[in-house]
Amino acid sequence: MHLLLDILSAMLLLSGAFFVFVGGFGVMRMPEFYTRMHAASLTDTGGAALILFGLMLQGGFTLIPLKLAAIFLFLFLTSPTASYALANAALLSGVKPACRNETGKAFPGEQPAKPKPKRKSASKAVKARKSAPVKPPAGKPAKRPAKKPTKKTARKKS
Amino acid sequence: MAVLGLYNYFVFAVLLMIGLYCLLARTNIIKSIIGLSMFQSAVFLLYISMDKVDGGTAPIIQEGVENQIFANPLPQVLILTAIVVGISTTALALAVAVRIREAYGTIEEDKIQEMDRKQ
Amino acid sequence: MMTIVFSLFLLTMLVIVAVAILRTENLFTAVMLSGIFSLIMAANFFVLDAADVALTEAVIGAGISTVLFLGALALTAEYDRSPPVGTWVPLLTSSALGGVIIFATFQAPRLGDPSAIVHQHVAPWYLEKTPELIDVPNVVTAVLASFRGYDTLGEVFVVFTACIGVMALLGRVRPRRDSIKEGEFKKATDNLRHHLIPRVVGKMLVPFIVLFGLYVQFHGDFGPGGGFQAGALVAAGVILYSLVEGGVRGRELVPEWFSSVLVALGAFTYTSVGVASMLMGGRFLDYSVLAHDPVHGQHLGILVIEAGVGMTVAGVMITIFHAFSRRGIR
Amino acid sequence: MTLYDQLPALVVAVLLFTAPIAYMLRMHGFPWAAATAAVVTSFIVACSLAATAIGGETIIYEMGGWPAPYGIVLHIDALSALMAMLITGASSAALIFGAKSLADEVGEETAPAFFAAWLLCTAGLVGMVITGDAFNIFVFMEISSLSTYVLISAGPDRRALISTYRYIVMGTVGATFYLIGVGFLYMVTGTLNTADLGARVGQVEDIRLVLVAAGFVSVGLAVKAAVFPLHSWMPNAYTFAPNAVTVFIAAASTKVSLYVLIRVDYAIFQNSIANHEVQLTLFLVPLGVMALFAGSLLAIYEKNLKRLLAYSSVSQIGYIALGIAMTSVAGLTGAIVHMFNHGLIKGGMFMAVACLALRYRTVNVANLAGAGKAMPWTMAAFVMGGLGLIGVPLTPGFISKWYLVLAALEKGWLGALLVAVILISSLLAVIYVWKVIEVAYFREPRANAVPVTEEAPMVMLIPTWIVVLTGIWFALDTSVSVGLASIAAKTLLGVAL
Amino acid sequence: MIFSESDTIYYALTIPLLGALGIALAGRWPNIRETVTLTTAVAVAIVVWSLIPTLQAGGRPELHFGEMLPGLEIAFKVEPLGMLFGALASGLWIVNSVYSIGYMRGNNEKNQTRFYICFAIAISAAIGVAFSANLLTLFIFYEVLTISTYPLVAHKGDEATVRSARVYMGILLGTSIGLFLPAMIWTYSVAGTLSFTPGGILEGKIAEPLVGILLLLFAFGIGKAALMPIHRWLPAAMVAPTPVSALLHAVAVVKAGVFTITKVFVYIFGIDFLFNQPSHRIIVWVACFTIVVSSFIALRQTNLKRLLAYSTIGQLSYVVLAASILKPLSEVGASMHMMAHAFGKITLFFAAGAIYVASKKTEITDMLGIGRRMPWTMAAFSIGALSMIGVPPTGGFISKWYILGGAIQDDNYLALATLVASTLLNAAYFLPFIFAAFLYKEDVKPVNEHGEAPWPMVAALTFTALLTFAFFIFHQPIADLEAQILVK
Repeated sequence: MHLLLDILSAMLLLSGAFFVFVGGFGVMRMPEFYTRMHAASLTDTGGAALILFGLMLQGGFTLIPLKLAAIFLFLFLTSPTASYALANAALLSGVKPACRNETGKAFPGEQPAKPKPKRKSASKAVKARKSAPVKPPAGKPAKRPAKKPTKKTARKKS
Repeated sequence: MAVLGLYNYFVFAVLLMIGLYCLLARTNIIKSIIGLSMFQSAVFLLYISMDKVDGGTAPIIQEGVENQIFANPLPQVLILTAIVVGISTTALALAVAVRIREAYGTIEEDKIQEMDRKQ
Repeated sequence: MMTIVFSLFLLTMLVIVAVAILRTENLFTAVMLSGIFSLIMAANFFVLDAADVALTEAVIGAGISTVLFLGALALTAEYDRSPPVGTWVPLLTSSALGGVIIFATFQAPRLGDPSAIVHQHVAPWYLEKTPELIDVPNVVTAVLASFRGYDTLGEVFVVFTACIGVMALLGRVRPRRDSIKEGEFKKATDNLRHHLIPRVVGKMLVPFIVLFGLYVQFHGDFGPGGGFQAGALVAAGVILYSLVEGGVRGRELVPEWFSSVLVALGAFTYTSVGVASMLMGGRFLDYSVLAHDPVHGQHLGILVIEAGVGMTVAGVMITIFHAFSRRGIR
Repeated sequence: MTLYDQLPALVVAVLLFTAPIAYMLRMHGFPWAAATAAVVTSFIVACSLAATAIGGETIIYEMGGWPAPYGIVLHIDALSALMAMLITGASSAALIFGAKSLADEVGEETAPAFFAAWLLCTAGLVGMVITGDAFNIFVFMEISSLSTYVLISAGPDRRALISTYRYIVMGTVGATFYLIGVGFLYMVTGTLNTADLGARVGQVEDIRLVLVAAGFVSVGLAVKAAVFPLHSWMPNAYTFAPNAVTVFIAAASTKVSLYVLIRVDYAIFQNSIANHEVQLTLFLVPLGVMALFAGSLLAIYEKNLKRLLAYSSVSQIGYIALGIAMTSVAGLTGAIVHMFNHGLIKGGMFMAVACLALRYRTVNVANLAGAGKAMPWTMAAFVMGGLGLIGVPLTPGFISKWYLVLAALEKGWLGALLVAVILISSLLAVIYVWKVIEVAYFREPRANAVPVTEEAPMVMLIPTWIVVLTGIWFALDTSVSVGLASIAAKTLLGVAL
Repeated sequence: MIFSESDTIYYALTIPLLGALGIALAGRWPNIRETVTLTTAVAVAIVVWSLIPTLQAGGRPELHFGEMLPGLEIAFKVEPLGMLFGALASGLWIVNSVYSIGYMRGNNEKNQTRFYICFAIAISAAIGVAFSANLLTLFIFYEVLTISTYPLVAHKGDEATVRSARVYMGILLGTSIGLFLPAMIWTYSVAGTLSFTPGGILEGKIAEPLVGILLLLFAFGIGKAALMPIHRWLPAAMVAPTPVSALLHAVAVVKAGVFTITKVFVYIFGIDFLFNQPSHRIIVWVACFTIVVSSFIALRQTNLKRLLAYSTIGQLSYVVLAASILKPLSEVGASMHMMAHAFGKITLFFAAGAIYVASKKTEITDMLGIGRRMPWTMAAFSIGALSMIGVPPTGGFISKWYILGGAIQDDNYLALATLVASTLLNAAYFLPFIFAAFLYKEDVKPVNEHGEAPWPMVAALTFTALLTFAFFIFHQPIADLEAQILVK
């Protein structure tokens, strides 16, 4: 019985680790924001859950699996919200997903991923921002109260 | 192999260097405050890397467990105090930064110095 | 052996994040990175068997300080900073500093070797005497609250001063802002429509965070925890609520006067425990005279001062956050 | 445990007890009253501590009942008693003096926070002075620095904010350096109690860490004490802080860091590092000499009166550094007595400047012309202070200069050079004091200047003159100040009393 | 007298201060203020002079005020030198106040109250210097004297006076703190005490070359003795009104300087110890150099007061020279010359003041024939001049006689040569002016037809002139009093 539990938790842990690895690798390989975010959320949900379950099996009948379950529940709730919030903010602040139509082909050929803006040195960036008139992006209230400093609202795109 | 044991102290030294450099080289007030808090948290690393004992655990004495090696509690107490000192200084510095922004209109130290010199 | 591998990995990550903070020119990224910096630091502390410190660093370093930085950033609305000033002098001074330390630490005791002087002199006394004199499982809380209680008293007053400082600086809000007119109120809350999901999940999490804070407060004697961490956690909960619900609603939940009273009351409790032990014939902050039996006295003393510390830290963090957020409504 | 045994803890407990009360009860004028009451009580307790300490015995008070190396212990000897008396005395004088001038500089709304911060600053400084635990010094140093930042930022001028910011950065860097030094000391000895550190640091074989610890601690404290090259935060902080705050921090705050430097150098490093005197001399003498000349020269060419006095404080701190560097009984007595006397002199002078500022609405030397006739009593107090800076007899400055020159003469030819340096810099002091006197007494007020006719209000003038007269008293009867200082010097150097 | 000696010293010090307070209170009523000044002056004189009989009987009244530093206390002990200087200061204060009332009224100067207050404080400081028992108390009152005379020098308050008052203050404060203080502390660290003891306290406690350095530190440290490089403050102080110059030159300030130097030689070094130290020759050289050079400069001066200033520098170095010859006769000669020079110089200054008040003239060249207009003043002036030169009927002769006697005893030919040469130079710069004043016709019309100066000034003038004669006749009791210094 004990051996069976060990094998099972080892398998779970291994698969969890594999998920995390794939997620990390995905973040590296994916060309633009949304796909990259999809890969990152993979590690959050899948990988974490599998590893937690693996550990729970190791824990036996003490208090530890209960605590691990609580952590899982917490992660289960917060990580999708985090990914949603990230995507929402990106969309609101105007990051356009690269592929417009459904067919995969269009992805690499038809409209190359927008070249990553060459890193202008800070002073030119500051000058550019000062010269470009600050026009409120359409559809959003003009003056967002600055007090809600969560990740998405604070990023202002010139 | 011995040098690996001192790796904590080297990182402590490097973090101090980065913190101080950020403090001295950057003129933006918020950036300097971040540098300051990094400078302070490097010291936490120095104290806590002193308290580790091989094979020891956190100094919580359960009833049942016998001859368990514990980590040294004293640096942990000192660092609990130091963290709170760090956050208090940062909070005060940020409040001053906000007031400076309202009074001077900018948080770049060099621009502020020019304004003072003209005044 | 395992700890060395973990700490190697974590410390290198730490240095990388620090360099990233230094080099990034966008303040918002720098603040986010400093949050990650504290989180890695907390993980590092945990690897070095400092559970209490890890919890504190996580809550205060990653949680509260990032929120304060963002609050300040929102008010100063500076996203970028000017090009670096001459880099020779700072480079020279900081590398000299680093060189001196590295030169000195070659003689420092290796990480974790039990024969270091630090583990011979004062520490064994604490580990040996705590069960007997104070009978509290968590030795760190015992040392923090009782053996070096005077330090923690100083500590509470450092936090108290920070709160006073922020109130003195940002307390004076120009009157026309505070009277929130009806239109203004609606505008202040309606923009949450776009963030329905985080609003719902956030509101759902707040009670659990506060509950966890209280657990840490009263569980401080047995497991890692204590006044500082508990106060910060409760404050984190309240801050999350006012982030999600908007500053006005947040100030209705925990009104301004209440958090200031909380701050003053916490510090006052701590000192009055010290004075009480003086009145009862013991030394300042000597809890053993508080009850008939010294150990009970210690328990009572630690419980009360931990409550005091918790109140003060919670009050301070909430007051400072409200001071920053109330300042923002132009 | 009679009340008498509890005194060491009371001197700080009273202040810490009243701080939250002063913050909570916000009725009109209550915070100021609570603060003054607490500080005056603490002053009385400090005087009684000094009474016991003058007998030569050291009071050890175990906090929380725990024995020495394990718990925190208060260690009050002649030096700490003298410093506690100076701090609480300066604080109560500044508070009583500042009632009126603070009323219009610090609004009604921030008064509770301001006076609570004042109480905490005094508590922090006194806590640093009486504690016997190295880390505890750091904690109370943080309390006093944070509250000093708050007090300075309350200044009316917008430049108070930027000077507070610079003080925060340098103060925190200094405090962190001190913390690193204590960390290294803890690493090699395993304890934090200063007496225990002194005993155990001797047996440390790898001396490198102790040297680096000494370096860090000294540099950190030098930043906090505004010793010359690291003083850039001080002039602006003194100039733009509210006047009553300048009176207090000028008289007390920088001296406490020098106290800690003495305590750390003589109690801990003296008996561990072999030739620590040579290192101390090599470190402090050049700094002291630079401070003497740079401070006075900067003061001579300064237009703003408060910054002029701040630069003169930089040079006076150079005297104290020289005294410490001489590592002899007379030298140390001179340093300690000058800490006390300079507190008195500068306190009185800044009070006079505050009276001038109240009436003339400016502290620029040029438009204080004719102040000698318009405000005779205030200018007389300022002149008495100026003579004290020069070191004319019948002023406290003379006593400290007497001991410093006496100590320098014991050092042979290097000493003769030091004597020359000390005296040339006091002649520089003549120049910048006389510059102000000539403007005040012999120049007619400018036509467009606001005509000032009446003297400063009685409530401000009386404390000023009380401080000046105490100064003259300590110039004539030095049994208390020099008595305590020589006992302290002897105990620190291990010479029989 | 009715109260004991130590009380007398206490009263001698406090009466001038009470007087100053009285003057301050009576500021607005000039007549009352003047009477208060006079009564205080007279009272102080009586109190101080009452000590003379006890001194002549060999008694040394003492007053211990309290311990200022461990091992050092503020204490007073009257000995013959101090008695002489104290009596001189208090006595001449009366004359000076009479004179200054006339001068102030005649010239209607502004803020006279400040003048009288500082005057009273200066006198109290001078008496303090005279009666101090150790170098520390002397240093304290020496500094008080400097600071209280600053407002007097800067009396007019215009740009020129303030600048020269700055020179006055700079040099005096600079030398006293820069040189006198280290010398004093050096003596204390070597000898262990600072109290004046007959026969000196440095006997065998200090090696040969250091004695010279310490001696120079003292000589140049005591700026008031106006030895050559540090003499510039005296001509600079000429901007002050004449009663102040009289005070500076004749009554208090310079006398305090020279008095301190003599006391340091006699009571700190000790005559015999210093005599057989070869390095004491330096002081003789410095003194001679000062005498000769100052007389040469005096020759070229046209402004009357500057001429008198340079002649004072010369006369002071006489006293220093006499003290540094270290022979009993010359020590007595030093104290006698202090007295003689005081009477002579005060007369000269009063005359200069009277001429200024009456005819507003300051340059000698346009004072031809003034003798006819102001016979009394010019007569007194010539008596004073004769006393400076040392012609027999005046007091100057007596003191020069003693100094020459001392020089011959020690067969110090350098001193002899300078004395003779300087007497000739004195004659060279005084006599032509006197002849011109009496014999030549008036070529520069004075601003208004004037006769003599106001009567109080003339009365003071003639009184001091008579004093020089009285000193010539009754010098013996003073000589005996001073001789007590030398008996061990």
